[in-house]
Amino acid sequence: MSQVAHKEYEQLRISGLHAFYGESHILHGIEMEVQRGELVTLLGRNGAGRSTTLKAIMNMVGRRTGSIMINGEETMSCAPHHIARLGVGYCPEHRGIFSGLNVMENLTLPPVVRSGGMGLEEIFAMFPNLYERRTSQGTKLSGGEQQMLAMARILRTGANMLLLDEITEGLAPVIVEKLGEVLIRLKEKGLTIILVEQNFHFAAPLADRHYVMEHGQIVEEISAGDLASKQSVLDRYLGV
Amino acid sequence: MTTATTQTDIHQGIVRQQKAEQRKKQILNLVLLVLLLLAPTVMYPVFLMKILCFALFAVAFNLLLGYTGLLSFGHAAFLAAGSYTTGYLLSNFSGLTTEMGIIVGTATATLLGLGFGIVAIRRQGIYFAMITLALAQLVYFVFVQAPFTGGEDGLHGVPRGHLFGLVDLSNNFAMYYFVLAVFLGGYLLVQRIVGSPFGQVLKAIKQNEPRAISLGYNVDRYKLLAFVISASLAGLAGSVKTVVFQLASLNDAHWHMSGEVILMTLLGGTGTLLGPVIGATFVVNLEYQLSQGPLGDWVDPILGAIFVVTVMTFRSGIVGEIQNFLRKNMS
Amino acid sequence: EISNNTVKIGYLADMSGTYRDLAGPNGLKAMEMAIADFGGKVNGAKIEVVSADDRNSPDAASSTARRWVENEDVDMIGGLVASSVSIAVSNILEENDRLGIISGSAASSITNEHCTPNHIHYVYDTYPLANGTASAVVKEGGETWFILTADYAFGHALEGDVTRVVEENGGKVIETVRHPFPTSDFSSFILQAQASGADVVALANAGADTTNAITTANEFGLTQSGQTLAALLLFLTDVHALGAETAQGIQLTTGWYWDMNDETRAWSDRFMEETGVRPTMVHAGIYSSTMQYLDAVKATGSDDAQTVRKQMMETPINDMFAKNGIIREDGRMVHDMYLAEVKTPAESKGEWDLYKIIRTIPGDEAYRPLSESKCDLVTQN
Amino acid sequence: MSMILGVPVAVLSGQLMLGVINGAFYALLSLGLAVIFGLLKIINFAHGAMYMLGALCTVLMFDAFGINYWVALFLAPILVGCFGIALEYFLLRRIAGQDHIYSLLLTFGIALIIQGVLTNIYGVSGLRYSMPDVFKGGMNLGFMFLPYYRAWVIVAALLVCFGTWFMIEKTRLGSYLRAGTEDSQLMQGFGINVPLLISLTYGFGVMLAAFAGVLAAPIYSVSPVMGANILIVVFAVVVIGGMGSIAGAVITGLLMGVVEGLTKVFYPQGSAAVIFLVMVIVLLIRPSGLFGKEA
Amino acid sequence: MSDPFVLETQSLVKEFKGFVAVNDVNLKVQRGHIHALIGPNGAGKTTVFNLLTKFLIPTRGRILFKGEDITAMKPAAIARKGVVRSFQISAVFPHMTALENIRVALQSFEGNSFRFWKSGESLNRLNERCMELLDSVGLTEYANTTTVELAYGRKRALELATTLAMEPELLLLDEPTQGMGSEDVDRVVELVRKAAQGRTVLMVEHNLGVVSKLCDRVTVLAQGSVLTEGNYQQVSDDPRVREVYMGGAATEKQEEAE
Ligand SMILES: Nc1ncnc2c1ncn2[C@@H]1O[C@H](COP(=O)(O)OP(=O)(O)OP(=O)(O)O)[C@@H](O)[C@H]1O
Ligand SMILES: Nc1ncnc2c1ncn2[C@@H]1O[C@H](COP(=O)(O)OP(=O)(O)OP(=O)(O)O)[C@@H](O)[C@H]1O
Ligand SMILES: [Mg+2]
Ligand SMILES: [Mg+2]
Repeated sequence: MSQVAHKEYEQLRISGLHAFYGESHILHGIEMEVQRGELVTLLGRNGAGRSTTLKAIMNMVGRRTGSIMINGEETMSCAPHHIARLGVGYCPEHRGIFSGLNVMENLTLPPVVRSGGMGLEEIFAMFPNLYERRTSQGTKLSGGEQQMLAMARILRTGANMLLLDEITEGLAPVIVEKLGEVLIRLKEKGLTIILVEQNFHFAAPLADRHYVMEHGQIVEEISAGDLASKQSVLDRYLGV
Repeated sequence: MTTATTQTDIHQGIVRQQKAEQRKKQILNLVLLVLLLLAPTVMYPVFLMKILCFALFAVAFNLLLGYTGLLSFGHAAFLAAGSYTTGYLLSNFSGLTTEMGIIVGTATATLLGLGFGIVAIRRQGIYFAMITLALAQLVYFVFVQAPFTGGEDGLHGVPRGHLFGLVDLSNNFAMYYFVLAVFLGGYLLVQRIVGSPFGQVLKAIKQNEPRAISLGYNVDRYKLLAFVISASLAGLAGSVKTVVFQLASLNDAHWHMSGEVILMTLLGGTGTLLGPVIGATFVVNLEYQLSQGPLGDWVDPILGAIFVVTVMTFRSGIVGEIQNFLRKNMS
Repeated sequence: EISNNTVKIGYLADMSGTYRDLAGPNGLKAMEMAIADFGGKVNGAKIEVVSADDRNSPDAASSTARRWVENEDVDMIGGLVASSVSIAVSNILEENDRLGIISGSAASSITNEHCTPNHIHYVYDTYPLANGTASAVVKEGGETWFILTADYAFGHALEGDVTRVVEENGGKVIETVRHPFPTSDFSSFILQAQASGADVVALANAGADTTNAITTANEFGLTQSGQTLAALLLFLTDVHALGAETAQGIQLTTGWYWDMNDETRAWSDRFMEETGVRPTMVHAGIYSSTMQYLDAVKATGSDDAQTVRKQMMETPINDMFAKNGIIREDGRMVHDMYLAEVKTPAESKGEWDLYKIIRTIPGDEAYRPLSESKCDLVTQN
Repeated sequence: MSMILGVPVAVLSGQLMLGVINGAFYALLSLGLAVIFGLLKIINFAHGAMYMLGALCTVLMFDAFGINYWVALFLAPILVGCFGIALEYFLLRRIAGQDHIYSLLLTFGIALIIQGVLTNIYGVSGLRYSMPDVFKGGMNLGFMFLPYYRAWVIVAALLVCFGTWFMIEKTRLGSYLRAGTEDSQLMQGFGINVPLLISLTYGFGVMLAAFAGVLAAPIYSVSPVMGANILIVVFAVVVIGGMGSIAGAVITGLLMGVVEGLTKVFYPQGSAAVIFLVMVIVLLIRPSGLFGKEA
Repeated sequence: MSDPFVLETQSLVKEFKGFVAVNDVNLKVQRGHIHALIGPNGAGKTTVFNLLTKFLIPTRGRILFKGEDITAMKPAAIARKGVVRSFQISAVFPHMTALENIRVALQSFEGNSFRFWKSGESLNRLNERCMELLDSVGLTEYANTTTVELAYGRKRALELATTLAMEPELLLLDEPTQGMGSEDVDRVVELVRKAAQGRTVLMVEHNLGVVSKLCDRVTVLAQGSVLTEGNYQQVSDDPRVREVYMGGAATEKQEEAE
């Protein structure tokens, strides 16, 4: 666990981030910091702007202002493919499985950006469904299988910062459990993970910190330790 | 209690808004009508008639593209079917009154539309466009080969004849008001269709076809009916055009014509009632103006440049962009 | 009594499509040259020119023509290439009693079943094309014929005329094949022609179709294997495009050639200065017919269609285009035609030095005699 | 001699051969179109114009600089391809993600401009280009005389077609292309320079058309309008093959060449329409074309 | 009424090019029940739904609705019979207002939708019923909002309202709570409960909380076949179900539900 020593290294710093889709102003000055090896979640209600935050990090929104530093490097003027090359892996909200490609091609599609990604065997061991269906057209998979595929292909690339958007959506509870274990393992390997989740029961035990978003702003930051004491605040924001 | 009152309030609000919109529409229609009635006193009536014929054609086409989401690439076939049928009848049966010729021409196009529709309607998207194109090419081939169409030369000297056996249409003014009446009939029909229960279903199909199916609509039938109505109006435009110009030619059946009506509609604005009319006016005018002037041999590149500019800068078409502008600056 | 004190001439032709090069923008130049040479005014009245692209469509042409005569007081329309355009426009001219002078069209039906008292067909038509070339080729021993026809009215007319001439001269048409218009690949048809074993392979088509067919015939060694290629309608611009290398030896009939005599050379030098190319027979015809028209207006002091047409019919045409040309009552301008052969590269001394004139075909031998005419204007008399 | 439907077998075999040769042109052209449609969802109505540019370029380069056929075979497609890339960069890119109809309209407009401008410069009669000397003459196959050049056309076209198919369906670059067209934003998020990829793809599709143009230069009349009519037929070929299917475009191209060739023997007038008849029938039986996905 | 089972499948099979997605499924849904179909990913749940609503054609087997064989019927015809589904991905008409969305659904019963000559005002009769339905899903104030502008959860609610407008006898819901925040989940649970009054519901759901709260009967599908069937308690006690599907979650959820 050599990475533990570097844990204080700052992986991501966002300050004063605003994002727009055409005319609509979606993010209003996001401030956040993530250290290397940390797992943080973005919580909030539907439409709070969590997915948009991830997309803004990837430079996939219409327009953005402010500052996003990845590994100490300013990325506001970077094209998305440069950002990915910095070691950022993004698993999008609606899976983004390619129908023109079969499962295997989908899986091996994202270029490896760093060494140390998972091997195919490891991935197939985790998601046996994918192995079984490896020659099917990507979008012929069931909803849950597509979700697995979307997650799996990111793990292959060796990215060391993962942006994961609703990865448990539509997955059977056993798989969700398994995913939880995977995330813990990744964290142990020193990967930085930003998790957008509706399933708070899934996220809570994994995360080091939680950011709560509302109306395009971060309204609360809760560390894992404070979770119990701040439960009522959280309930208010999330309507649990 | 409270919910009940807000419910009716909102409902009434909606109805009020509908009424207001309707009034706006009526005022617009009235202004247009007056302009159209006066137009031949300042402009050359035959030219105006040409515009009206193409406008009707484009309006018919837009019923499909703009309101049903079907891109037909074979509408020239219907224009030509109306055009040749009417031309042939009026040239060869001197007893026939003009309106009979037009009615039969329109009916022919309607039948052809039914045939096309039955074959094409089950195909989606680009395949639909291509199958209509293919069918139209076959119709073109028939028109080239058939003895009654005059091949390349077309049908010439079709008599304008007498409307109801009474009104002499060789007078350009009489002809104009007849064409205007036909155009308005077609235009108002489409306006009515779009707002009708049927129009609502078309709109639904356009936006989300699987959902419409799951709501119990037999979408193929709806699309087919829309297609047939559109073909029929296109045929009407062709029939009237033949009477106006006393000529039916292969031009009407060529795929360029199918392309042209797409351009007119897009240029004016799809999915708006007035758009195709404006688009047709613009294109017909432009072609005429360009072919006249010193730029005679530059018509194609200039038309091309206009398409490029349209697509690059005002994609919603002239009317669409104006609507967007108003929406943005009114609210 | 010149209307509006202006003689207004419309030039209507294909400016951008298939027939652009044989008339097109340069035809307008020829017309303007004529007006300038005439002095720009006739009996004190202005001469004005308007022009438009007919886009090869009877539709576009007739709406332009209609507007010109009904709304803009155009007195005469010249140019007119595609036969369908000419027929459509002449109908409108007849209805409004204006005059049309057709220089580019080939169909002989224009002064036959489609004749009107309101137009003149000036330069050539399918009848002499067939007559000149076909009879010459049969006489040289081409007995059996394979005709490759463009599948539209013009091609059919030409095919009909050729068949008649071949049979009259003792030859035999053993096969005719109609190809779609336009066609870009002729290999299949050339192969059929080779398989037919005919002595002569005749091309009853025009423009790019003809040049494509000739190129392909060349490639497949049609002439090497002993068959003769006869192109029935070939313009100077087409031969120029093919080049002497490919086109050498082809016989064709033309109404005029720029390098016939000093007069033609002088005019075509001026034309070349204006346009950069040598004139086709259509260009020369447009110049000549515009001159003739203006002369007639001057002589009669009127721009009334019938008056002018009558005057033109009464005046024989003697200029660089034609000698003793006569406009008949059916509107046909009858003048001498020429049987030409494309020079070999060795003979050709420049890129436009392409024809040698083999024979002059006297006008009344070349054109359809009035006795065979189906024109109402003739039969009524 | 044995006959089939009144046509000697020898003639028929000759016609079949020619059908394949013409089919090779269709294959090349529809391949480019299929690449552009399948991968970029652009309905490239400028394809005919690009084919023409390839041929015209060959002729002009020879006239101006004496550049020979072999050099032109590489140079012309590259030049036209670069032109295509410029078009993509300055125009097409800006309407990415919009309805098909806009790309159709835009490319149609571009084609009109290119053809119109060149027509005003070079006329329509066609420019002269002589066959390279190596290809002069031909061989006697017994049933027909096959010019060497036509034999070369088949070989060249098939090689290029196969290479393209292989690249797109079987290589990693090909999978990037296929994926990039579905969701280019996401692909970019994976670290792939999608805009560049798209430009290159469009350029490549255009190159294929230009390559066909170079092949056509010695045998067809080269003029600014030579591509205008072939376009719609090539579209039909792509649709029959199944839009977006690369192999489908090639096979159907060859097939349609043969079908058209045979029609030229039995019913020549119909040879321009036959492909559309085939298209209607095929789409009735197989809604997404012969080789289209999602039957 | 005679038959207690509204929907019945007999040996239903669906193969995709050699891959058997649904294998000999015999499903019986009792009138008035909320019946859940659960199972691991790729078990064939969505495929069963697609077969029931004819978006896919069964390879073998029969589907009976109220004793009538509907295997060969077209999708639209089945919807008219009263079998209506909502989609896994939200399905609305994006450029219509919420009210219009519902009106289109109501209209399909009127049988005059082909009348293209009728004025649009003739539709206003339906507005009242539309407002009732909108109110029932809490969307009253959004009646005149274009649907694209609605938040995801509201779109789902609207979709459900549209589905209810069809007066279905049998309502098919494919993951109605997917992608929703817990607040919305609760709202949907209430909604489904309300909607289920007087009709039968068959739903696919991965949220065990929802299943345990709502469902009268649960069928577990695995690898295309029925693994087991029973009420939530029975099913979640089955060790096989725990192994292939629920994992440790079952106990958690149960505790919560209680
Ligand atoms: N492409 C877009 N164009 C315009 N507005 C958008 C777009 N995508 C999202 N929005 C709007 O931005 C806001 C934030 O959306 P975002 O997807 O970030 O929410 P979220 O917190 O991820 O919620 P969800 O649970 O719905 O995914 C919402 O109001 C949404 O309507
Ligand atoms: N059109 C198709 N072609 C080929 N295979 C398919 C097709 N549709 C589904 N499948 C396969 O059938 C199996 C069942 O899929 P289905 O969508 O029914 O699963 P599901 O139970 O709904 O799963 P989930 O909970 O993940 O949505 C999957 O393995 C899937 O890959
Ligand atoms: Mg989100
Ligand atoms: Mg599913």
